[in-house]
Amino acid sequence: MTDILTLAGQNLISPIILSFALGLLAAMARSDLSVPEAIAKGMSIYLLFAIGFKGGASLAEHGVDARLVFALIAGVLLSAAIPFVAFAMLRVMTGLSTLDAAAVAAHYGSISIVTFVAATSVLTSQGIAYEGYMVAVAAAMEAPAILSALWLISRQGAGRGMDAGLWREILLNGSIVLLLGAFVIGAATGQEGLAEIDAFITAPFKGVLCLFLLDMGLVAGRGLRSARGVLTPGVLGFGVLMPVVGSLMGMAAALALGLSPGGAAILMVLSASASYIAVPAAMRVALPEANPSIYLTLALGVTFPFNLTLGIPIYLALATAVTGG
Amino acid sequence: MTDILTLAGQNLISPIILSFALGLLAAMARSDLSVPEAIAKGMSIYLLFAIGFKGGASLAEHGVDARLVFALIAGVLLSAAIPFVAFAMLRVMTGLSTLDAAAVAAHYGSISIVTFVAATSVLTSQGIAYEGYMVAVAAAMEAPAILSALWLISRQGAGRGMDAGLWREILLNGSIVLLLGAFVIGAATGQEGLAEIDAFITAPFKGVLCLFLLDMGLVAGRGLRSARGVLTPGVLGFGVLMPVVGSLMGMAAALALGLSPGGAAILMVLSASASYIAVPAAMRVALPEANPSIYLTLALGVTFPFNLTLGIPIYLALATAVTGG
Amino acid sequence: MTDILTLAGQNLISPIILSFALGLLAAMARSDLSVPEAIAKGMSIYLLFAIGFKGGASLAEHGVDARLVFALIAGVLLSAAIPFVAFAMLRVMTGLSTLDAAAVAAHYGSISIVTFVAATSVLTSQGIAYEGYMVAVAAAMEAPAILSALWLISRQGAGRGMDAGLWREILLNGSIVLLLGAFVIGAATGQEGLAEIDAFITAPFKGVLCLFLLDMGLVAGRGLRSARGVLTPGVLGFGVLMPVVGSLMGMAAALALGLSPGGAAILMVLSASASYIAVPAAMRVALPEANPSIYLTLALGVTFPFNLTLGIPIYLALATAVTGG
Amino acid sequence: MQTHQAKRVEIIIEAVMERRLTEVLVEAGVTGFTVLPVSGGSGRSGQWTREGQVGRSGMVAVVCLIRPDRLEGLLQAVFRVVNRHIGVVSVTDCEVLRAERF
Amino acid sequence: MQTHQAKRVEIIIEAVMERRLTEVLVEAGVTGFTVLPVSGGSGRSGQWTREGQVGRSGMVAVVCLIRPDRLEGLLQAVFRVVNRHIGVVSVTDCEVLRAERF
Amino acid sequence: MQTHQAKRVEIIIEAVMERRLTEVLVEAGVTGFTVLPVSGGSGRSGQWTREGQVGRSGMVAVVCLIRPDRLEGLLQAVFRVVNRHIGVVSVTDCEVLRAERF
Ligand SMILES: Nc1ncnc2c1ncn2[C@@H]1O[C@H](COP(=O)(O)O)[C@@H](O)[C@H]1O
Ligand SMILES: Nc1ncnc2c1ncn2[C@@H]1O[C@H](COP(=O)(O)O)[C@@H](O)[C@H]1O
Ligand SMILES: Nc1ncnc2c1ncn2[C@@H]1O[C@H](COP(=O)(O)O)[C@@H](O)[C@H]1O
Ligand code: NA
Ligand code: NA
Ligand code: NA
Repeated sequence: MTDILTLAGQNLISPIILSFALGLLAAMARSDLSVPEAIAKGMSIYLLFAIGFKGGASLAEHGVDARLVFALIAGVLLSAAIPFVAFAMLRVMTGLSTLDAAAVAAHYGSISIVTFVAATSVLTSQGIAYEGYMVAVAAAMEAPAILSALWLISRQGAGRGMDAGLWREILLNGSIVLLLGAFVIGAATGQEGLAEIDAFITAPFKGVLCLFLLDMGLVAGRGLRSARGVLTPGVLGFGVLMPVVGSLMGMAAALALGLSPGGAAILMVLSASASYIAVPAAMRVALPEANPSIYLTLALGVTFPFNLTLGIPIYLALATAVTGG
Repeated sequence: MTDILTLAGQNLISPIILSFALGLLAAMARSDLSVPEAIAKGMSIYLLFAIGFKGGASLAEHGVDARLVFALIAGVLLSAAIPFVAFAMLRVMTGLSTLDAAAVAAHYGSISIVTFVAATSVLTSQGIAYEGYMVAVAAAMEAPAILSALWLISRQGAGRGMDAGLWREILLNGSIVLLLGAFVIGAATGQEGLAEIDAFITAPFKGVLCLFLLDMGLVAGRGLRSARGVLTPGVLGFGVLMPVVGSLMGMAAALALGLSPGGAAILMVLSASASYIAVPAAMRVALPEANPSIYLTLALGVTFPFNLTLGIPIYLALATAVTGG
Repeated sequence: MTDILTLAGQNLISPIILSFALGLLAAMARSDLSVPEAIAKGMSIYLLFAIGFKGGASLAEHGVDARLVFALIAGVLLSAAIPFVAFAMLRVMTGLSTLDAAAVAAHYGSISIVTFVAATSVLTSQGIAYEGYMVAVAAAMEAPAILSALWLISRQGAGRGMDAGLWREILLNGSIVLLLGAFVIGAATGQEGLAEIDAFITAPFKGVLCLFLLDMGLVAGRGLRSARGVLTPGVLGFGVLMPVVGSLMGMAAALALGLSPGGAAILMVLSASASYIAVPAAMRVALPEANPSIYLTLALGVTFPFNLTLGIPIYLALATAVTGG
Repeated sequence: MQTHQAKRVEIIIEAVMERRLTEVLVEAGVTGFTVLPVSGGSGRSGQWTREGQVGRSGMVAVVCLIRPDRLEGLLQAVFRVVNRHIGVVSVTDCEVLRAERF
Repeated sequence: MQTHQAKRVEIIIEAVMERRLTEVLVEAGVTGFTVLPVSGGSGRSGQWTREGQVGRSGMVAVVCLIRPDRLEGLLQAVFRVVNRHIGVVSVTDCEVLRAERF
Repeated sequence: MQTHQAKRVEIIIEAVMERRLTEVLVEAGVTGFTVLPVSGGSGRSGQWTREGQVGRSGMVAVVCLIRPDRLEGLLQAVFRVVNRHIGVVSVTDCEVLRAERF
């Protein structure tokens, strides 16, 4: 317990978290500080490429593990299952309509890649290793949750249902393609490839992450400011409780898979995190009647900061405890 | 004297100055070389974040100095006082209207953060230390000059006067918030935080500054090309004389504060420099009738290059001489 | 021969090539992965500045060589001559109209700076030196080909002919100005200047190149997808044969100049490569009736990948063989 | 100069729907359109800005010049896409040069 | 398709005034507007471009579709903001789909 | 509010021709124009997008508000530039505030 608190305390005064807080405060205070859209997208391309490449290179070093396949399957199942739990919790805890509840549920089954990145950077600074293929697991967890949510809705006779175009958009979503593509490149070129571009993808990584989180703080703050109305206590409570529930589901899977402490922490973080890029876009197409300010505010304004500050230390402490790391 | 010349000579063939010159020449020759707006903004975010963070981390290392508070007060007073001097000089030296003169005066009371950054990079390559809190002083000097200028105008019964919105825009201006925010983050995370993101904010710093100055040269060159008409000899003379006068006011303050030679040089540079981001925007809102091409051309096309090339070496030599450094 | 294959094989699994392949595949599969325009332009500014600066610094180190002037003249002549060969080949191999053939020919006389950069990065990883002034030769080869093509057309009584504005646009084209400007800055500040900004222009260089090639793959893939119609077998054959022919012309010039193996390889690469930035823009102004999808698809979708994968190793092997390196 | 009557249709629609909209335009026989970026706005679903956004958020403006007799078909096609989504459609009378292009 | 008469008001104004303008629009009861970026232009105060600019320089275009009876109120509100500033305001007749939105 | 009749001319033209077009506009006595970025489009020469482009590719939209009596001169000047190039020109009737600016 003290450990968690110490870690959470350390975590809280890291440049990464403080950069997020700076953005959040600046937006709340209505400063005109802003990061251009192109720069935000450029940083996200950098982060996805770097994290994917490093995962692949680490896989190349440690060899393909039989658990890779099982981990991928576990990721898909987690992503598909979590929306059902989230949906049930939302129906109990909040007054959201079926449509809004299903849309929110999709976000929690899917993952937030920045939360993943932030977790890996905590692990790295603590010297805790994790399986390189967790990057591929992250990619595998992006989409299944969307299908679960659409199925939940179609059961009610609503929703548009999937067309071929939407399928392609979800599966060939830019961030999935880049993450997996960089992973494959990293795996193919291995440590040699990593040595060539290490100075680009490793040394400045944390600094870029700071500026990216500054931007995310700004976006989250702007969202919170204009969406205060939707944050009823029930909805807020869900935004904090759901990641913990998700992380426990991830922990169960990690134990079943026999992951390392670091890998278990990552799978917990993935399960706990909520998408705010790929899933919102899919929801706008498939469930346009669902209110975007609910799911965006929850995912980016509540759950993301919770995971960043308290969640990651908690999940890491739990993972270390249960895997006996 | 030889020292100044040697330093100025060295300074002139640094990559930073030559990059600015390249941009200036390219724009004058009407090359279509251009830096996208988003990239220019991205680089300025990087520079503000890096310089703020490093200032804060240095403060954390050396401890808070009683002089910090006095330096902040001195900065505010300098920023508020310089516009009066500038206004008087403009009325004597040029035929500018009261309105235009007041608008120009506001720019010279405020500061140019890139001039500040260029000065720190000269100090760093010469191995001269300066007080980390000078970053906070720079932030403190951004706004007061605007008030002085508006007061100068309102005395004449003109001008719009301040509304609450303008107040917030000036004080929560993006560059102030980012500079101070990064300063606080640097101070809070200290050398440990610096170590985490050093490879991002220190190693590539000078290179980014080169590209940023390339862009500033392009913008300045475009401005000079289209605003040749406004640059009467009197206006031009003001653009060169005023920074020297400002730097002397800064020197007096530095002596009173007992700053180190490096700190004194920085305060002189801040006093000598003219804003071309925050103040122009405020002037467009508060004094829309003032002609922007006068103040922009003076600040960016005359005073900035003067400070960059001759000013910084002169101020540094003076500072070293008077502080006995 | 085995050498070429080994080198080609190694080359093929480098992060740089695989990044291009990733972009190509993603665009072909209609993923929505995309790099913002501002980021693509920002990366190209970085690459031009870095390569120009390093060329200049290397010149400063090794001193100006009498061959510099001859190499520049050779570059201009190559660029002016290659379009005639290309035009003749196009008339024989393809059914393109005179106009389209001339427009395509202009692209092959000019150069692709990214192909040049990729070649230098292969040379650097193999530890092969090359003359620093090859950067200036590259700049000298950008424009002459355009004049040859316009002359080819004006002979037929078509085309708009050059106006003063077009002259300036071609000669003061942003990429030429930046490349040459950075070259001069590098030469003026020498190894000292390089040391100041080395961490920015050398360490992350290859990584940035990867992301830039990812973007180029995306653009090339989009182009190929929408321009499948224009790629007749004859046109396709030209896109692969012409670079080889061009490289042989470059080899002859390199032998005459007595360049080092590395320099010879670079001159071959320059001759083999086809412009897809400066020349297309000039063609849109001067020959608007020529079909842009033909020349863009050929230069970016066929010749660029050919050079990147097979061309560079072949040219390098040939250069090493004939110069006895 | 000789000009010809035409209609200028401006569709402001969510960026995620851009591809679907343009596909429908092409199906409806529209010979050309132009997409302009939008940096922010406000409507019944609140105010938004594109600043710092990473995903394909926000809106785009699609401008389409067409012959008057094609308007009805175009609007019906557009309506199918816009119907369930946020966004606005406006039509203005205009004159164009070079009518053969529309 | 059923369309409804409306007005398309296009306000090209300095970027620093955007927030003040949109606040006035909301006060004047406007239900929606869209902001488009502007990359350059020319007028009595000279030519400008946004390239490489760091500050909030340049102009933006604000497009506002409204019911004809709201035009007068809107223009008066806009005029108060634009009056002392550079910028241009134009009004075009148009037809809109889904009139309930305006 | 008092408004004045004017014409809104919108020229969508290749970005490489922007400078030539605006030079011609100035020569034709146009007192102002505004350039808007364009992110993509489609026409007889195919579909295109600006994403990831490095060169000065794509189109821009130039909007020009003028007094009706200047229209003919403007169109003739514009036509000389647009003639051999891809791009479209449309003219709409509009009302402007502050007529002294046009
Ligand atoms: N009356 C209007 N005039 C111009 N743009 C509008 C208008 N109403 C809505 N929009 C645009 O359409 C978007 C969605 O509108 P809404 O569906 O009302 O939320 C807004 O964010 C604006 O960009
Ligand atoms: N007649 C016009 N048509 C279109 N835009 C204009 C016009 N006049 C001015 N503008 C725009 O408004 C800005 C300021 O105009 P001005 O106040 O005349 O300097 C210009 O830079 C243009 O972007
Ligand atoms: N009917 C149209 N409406 C709006 N924009 C058009 C239209 N036709 C062409 N354009 C624009 O002009 C560009 C060139 O058209 P085109 O010359 O037909 O290839 C297209 O890519 C569009 O951006
Ligand atoms: Na999740
Ligand atoms: Na000052
Ligand atoms: Na060539």
